Amino acid sequence: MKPIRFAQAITRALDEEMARDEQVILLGEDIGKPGGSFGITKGLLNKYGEARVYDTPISEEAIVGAAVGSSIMGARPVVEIMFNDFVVLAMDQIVNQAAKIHYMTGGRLSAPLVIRMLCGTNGSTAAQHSQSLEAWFTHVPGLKVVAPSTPADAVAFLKAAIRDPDPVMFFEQRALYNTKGEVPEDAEPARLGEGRVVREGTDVTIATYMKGVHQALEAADVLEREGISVEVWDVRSLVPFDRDGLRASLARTGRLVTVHEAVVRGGFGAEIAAIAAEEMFDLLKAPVARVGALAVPHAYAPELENTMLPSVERIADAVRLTVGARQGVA
Amino acid sequence: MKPIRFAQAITRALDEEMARDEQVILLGEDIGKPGGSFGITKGLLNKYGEARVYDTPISEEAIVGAAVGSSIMGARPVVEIMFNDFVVLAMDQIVNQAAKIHYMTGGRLSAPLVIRMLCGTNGSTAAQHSQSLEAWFTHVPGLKVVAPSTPADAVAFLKAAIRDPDPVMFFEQRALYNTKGEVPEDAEPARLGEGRVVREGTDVTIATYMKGVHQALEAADVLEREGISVEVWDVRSLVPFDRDGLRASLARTGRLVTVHEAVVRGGFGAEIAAIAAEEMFDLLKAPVARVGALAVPHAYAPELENTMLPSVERIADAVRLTVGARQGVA
Amino acid sequence: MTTAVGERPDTATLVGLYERMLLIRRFEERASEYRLAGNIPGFLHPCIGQEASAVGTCAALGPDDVILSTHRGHGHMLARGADPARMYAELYARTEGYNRSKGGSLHMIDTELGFLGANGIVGGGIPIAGGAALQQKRRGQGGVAVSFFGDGAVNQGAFHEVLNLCSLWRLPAIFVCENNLYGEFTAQAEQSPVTEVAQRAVAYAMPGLRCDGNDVLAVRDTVAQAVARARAGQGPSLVEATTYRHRGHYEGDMCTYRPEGELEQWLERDPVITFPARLRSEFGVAESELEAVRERVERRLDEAAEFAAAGTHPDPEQAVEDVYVDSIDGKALR
Amino acid sequence: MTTAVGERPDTATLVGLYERMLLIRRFEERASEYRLAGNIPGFLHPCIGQEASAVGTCAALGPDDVILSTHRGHGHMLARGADPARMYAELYARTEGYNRSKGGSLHMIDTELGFLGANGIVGGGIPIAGGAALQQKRRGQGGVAVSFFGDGAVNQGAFHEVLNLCSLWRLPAIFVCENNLYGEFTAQAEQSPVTEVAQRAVAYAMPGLRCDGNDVLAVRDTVAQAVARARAGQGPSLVEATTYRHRGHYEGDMCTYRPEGELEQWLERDPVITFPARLRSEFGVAESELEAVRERVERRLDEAAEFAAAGTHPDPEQAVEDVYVDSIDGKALR
Ligand SMILES: Cc1ncc(C[n+]2csc(CCOP(=O)(O)OP(=O)(O)O)c2C)c(N)n1
Ligand SMILES: Cc1ncc(C[n+]2csc(CCOP(=O)(O)OP(=O)(O)O)c2C)c(N)n1
Ligand SMILES: [Mg+2]
Ligand SMILES: [Mg+2]
Repeated sequence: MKPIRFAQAITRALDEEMARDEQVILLGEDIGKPGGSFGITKGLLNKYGEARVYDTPISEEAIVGAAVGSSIMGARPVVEIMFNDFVVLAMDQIVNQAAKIHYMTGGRLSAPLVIRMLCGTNGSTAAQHSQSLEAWFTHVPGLKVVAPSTPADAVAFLKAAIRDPDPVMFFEQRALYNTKGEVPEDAEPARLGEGRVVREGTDVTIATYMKGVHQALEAADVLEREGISVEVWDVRSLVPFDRDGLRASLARTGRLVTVHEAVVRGGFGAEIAAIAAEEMFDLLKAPVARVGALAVPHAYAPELENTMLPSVERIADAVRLTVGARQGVA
Repeated sequence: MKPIRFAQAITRALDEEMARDEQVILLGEDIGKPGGSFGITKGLLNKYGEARVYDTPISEEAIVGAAVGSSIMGARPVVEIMFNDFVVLAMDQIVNQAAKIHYMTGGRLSAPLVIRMLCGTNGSTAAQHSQSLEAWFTHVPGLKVVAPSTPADAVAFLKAAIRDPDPVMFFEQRALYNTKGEVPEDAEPARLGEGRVVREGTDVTIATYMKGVHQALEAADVLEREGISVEVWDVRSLVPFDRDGLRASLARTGRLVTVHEAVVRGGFGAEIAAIAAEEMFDLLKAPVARVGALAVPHAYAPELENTMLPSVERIADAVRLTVGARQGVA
Repeated sequence: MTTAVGERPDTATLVGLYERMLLIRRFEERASEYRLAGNIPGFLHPCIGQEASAVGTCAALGPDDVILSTHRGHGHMLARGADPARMYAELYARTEGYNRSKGGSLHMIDTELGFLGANGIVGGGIPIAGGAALQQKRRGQGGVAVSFFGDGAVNQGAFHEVLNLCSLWRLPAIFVCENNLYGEFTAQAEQSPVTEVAQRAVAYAMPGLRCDGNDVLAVRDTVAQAVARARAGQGPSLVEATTYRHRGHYEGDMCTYRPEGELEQWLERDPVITFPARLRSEFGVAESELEAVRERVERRLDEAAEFAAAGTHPDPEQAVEDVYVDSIDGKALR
Repeated sequence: MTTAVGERPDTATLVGLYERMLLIRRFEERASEYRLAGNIPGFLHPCIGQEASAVGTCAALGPDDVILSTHRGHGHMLARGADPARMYAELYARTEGYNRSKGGSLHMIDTELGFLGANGIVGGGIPIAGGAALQQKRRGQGGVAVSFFGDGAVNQGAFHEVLNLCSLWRLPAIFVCENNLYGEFTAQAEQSPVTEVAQRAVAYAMPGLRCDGNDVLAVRDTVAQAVARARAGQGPSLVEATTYRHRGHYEGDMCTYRPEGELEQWLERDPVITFPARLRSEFGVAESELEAVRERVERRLDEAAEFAAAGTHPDPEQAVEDVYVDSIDGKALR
């Protein structure tokens, strides 16, 4: 089994799901012949035809609306929103319509659609092509939110998202597209709501997702040399969230650091920290630490952007502080 | 000084600011002759004329865009978005444009606008007219977020928001419109970023805002009879957030309960809880508790909606649990 | 009761159209009474005066067609054949209601009839209709998707994006603008320089058809043209039905924004008065038959109201149901 | 260099137009080299081939007018008279850049020139232009607001909402659609059934003017008409300038989506070749004068590139500056 790139994993999941269920359709800008801005859908138009792959105008609200309307009538649309920075243009269809239609109709309709979005910076992509907005959607009842960190999870979770009967917001971090990993042929769909211990440790738990997982693993290597044992816990599924997994990890470590590329203020790290402070307080031996982007837009200049982005160093520092803060406990 | 209604306070603040600065203009649906869906702008068109009060088509994105474009050229627009449920249609102008323009331009432009939004349920207003979306905007660097609980604060903070050089998201909870309070004539603007102790206590701090403040005060009365001393801290300004105020209160009480009508998951209560768990952990004697709406859309039926909404009873229970949870500490 | 363009309907059908319109009129009039009596907790946007556009449109549709509606959707739903009893039950917030008491007036649906929902967001149903039309085309059974909206909604970006998309893909969509001259309390002329909504069809290379929205037959024939075109795979049409709401924007609105005499003018063109008159004069329908219709309608609504009043209040536990089809052992509910 | 409609400009002005176009062409060609050389970290959307629409439009504007641009905005900015040195400095991410290295290509501005910004969101600048036009009207000094956008952007809801609003309020806005036949890698005809963008003006009761976007004088005269109308308080216009980008959507795009020979056709209408030819034949400008222009342009860009290369890298501390005008003792920064 030779490793494939994260981006290829997305393509494979789409391909296998389209082959499995002819109600799975794709909608998005330039996703037809061009195969999308990042080549994810290359070849799928040829393979599945124009009744399966819809290359759209630049009309985000209408695109997501097409997904909502077709999904309540039996389609399984997968929308590609080029950058999650553009999803702001489709918020009504996602938040007021897709997320609520099952509830508003007393369970009589549902919108089993998937919104695939690129998120995160690719380096100097500046303020409108670099954001990580996943936290917004965790605040909206009716939506599920997924954020995989490896090619294998990308396949397993995208398949799960497509087969899921509810609307799923699926985040793909740009910086991961070229990372490689092994993916079994015809991989099984994952079960939403399950996190994963990526690396076991005893001193501190880093709860993170997407690129943060890889940065956390790097930090863990550095810290191991300092005698600090880090457990890296991949959230994978933000909604539903794996409380049991977090609890089990904190039971082992007693310390929590959250990491994501999104801005710390109002980010999902706050939710994880709050869950710990609320439901797992007795397990906490030290203050929680949150690592993420500073509350600053993404600058164009690398020097500035690097300052606001979370780094392996900042993660390591946060862990050191947390571990050193034993005495801080009341 | 006879008490005025919260809604009248908003009108007064707009009136006094329009009188003070002719660059203050109003934009919104039906805000002209009709005076807006809730009568807030009644009389202002007559008093200030058509070059100050703009009654718009039903085009939320264009309305906010009109505010962004005029504000970078010197106007001080105040937009009325009827319900914050509709602000989803203007997210690009708010999040990608207004919030970031000062930063993206290296400080050369700025968008000193205010978006006034009604939020919260008014009872059976159902899934698309009842949400409380303030948390989203706290996650966006460049925006300030204000949520007053009294007529006096409504005036002082709206004036501050209008005079503030940055874009401010101003939330007005529907349920507060008919509440009354005294407001000094020509009241001074507040200073953003300052919370307020509304009621002093020693056992637990309830950090809350808008209607939550009033519910917390009711709960405090109930709990006082049980011998529990509750401090009610009104956040007032979500961004900037008054860390010192929270710390000072927790130094007195050692326990924290957050309350808002917004959904708990991903709500601003998570940010407050995270700040406490991160920066004030040593002050915490018990698990943090979060009270808010269940992760459920607003139902039409009162029985169902009341089940998902935070209530005085649920707040009191959360406090009891927190206070009783002393032994929970490691 | 689909009818081809121009085809002359039989009297039974015509009387049926009258009955539907009257049912809507009386449903709305009673609803406002029931609301004043405290039986309806949420707000109501009555379509009184606009019955002909609703009934005329639905008269041109077939069983496979679907409809997306607006905040003023009771008429559309009843015109499609919905059960007033389950509608009142929903307005009364009882579990027998169409949405099991979770939606109310703004979100009512009848999936069996392909009535895919009212909407609380102005313009919010239009993109969904576009998607419904897409799926209709994929099904290939000739079904169309109808999107109702008002004159105010046409200034929303969604209107533009969706009409462009549907025309581009030749989707079987019918965009029916009920132009009642006002959006809330503001006249259409204060919201757009183009008050003839049908003109905007040019911008999407689709037919723009106008008709008297108070003439149920004119509406039916006009929409039938659009439907025929859509079924033939020639794409969407924009239909403008000019009409007027006799009542306020919502129950409680005093309509102070209306010019003197405007309402009176329109009352003279009240479809539930002019159409029966026509049935008598032009189609020779006997007054007794019309009287029978009126009695049927009242009886039906009496029963409907009783059904609603006797309905069960939801169990508070149901509040956390229906958030997700699969909440994964309740995990997603926190 | 405002000129009234049809007025015949003097040779100096004409040569000036050529110089601006050539400056843009060479600025973009060099930018792509500098990017390949690793001096420009972000992406570039070159406007090579579209110089005439940018220069022609700005030639019709006055000092009080403002401009909102797009992701393909270098040409608009240079046409307005921006300093290529500060532009390169911005692309190089140096503090001497227009945005102090915080914006880059997608967000560049020159407030002194009323160039209020490129934009990374397709259609994102249009609503801002509407607001700028509103403030221009409030100022009452005859200033207009120009909104540039592409053929793909016209399918965004924002386009619709803003054109309706500006026409309704008779705001001094000029909507300039540079129709280059493609949005990214997809032909315009696959994005809209209406490929003649100017036709959409009908939907907003405003003039829709079309011109050859590769003819700088035609563009200038057409935009001048719209500007005159706007200054006269008669409201906005929609101008469509048909043109073509010679390069890919962004640097690196291989343009595999283009039909055989399409580019070659357009190269024959390359404005920086056809216009100087016309200057010689029709306006009797000496080749030596044109040669002098070319030398000036190269010299200017040599200096600009040197300026950028010699610029200072931002101090990491500056990352947290400029988030707020008033961050209230840093409080808002967390
Ligand atoms: C996005 C959005 N903006 C504003 C509103 C408030 N609102 C409800 S109905 C309405 C007027 C709609 O006018 P029109 O489309 O003509 O429909 P009508 O009420 O006349 O049937 C408005 C502004 C809303 N529900 N949604
Ligand atoms: C809202 C939004 N959607 C998609 C994109 C990605 N994108 C950037 S440029 C572009 C094509 C724009 O086409 P057009 O408006 O014709 O301008 P052109 O590139 O041809 O100059 C797209 C889709 C974006 N930047 N913003
Ligand atoms: Mg109307
Ligand atoms: Mg283009």
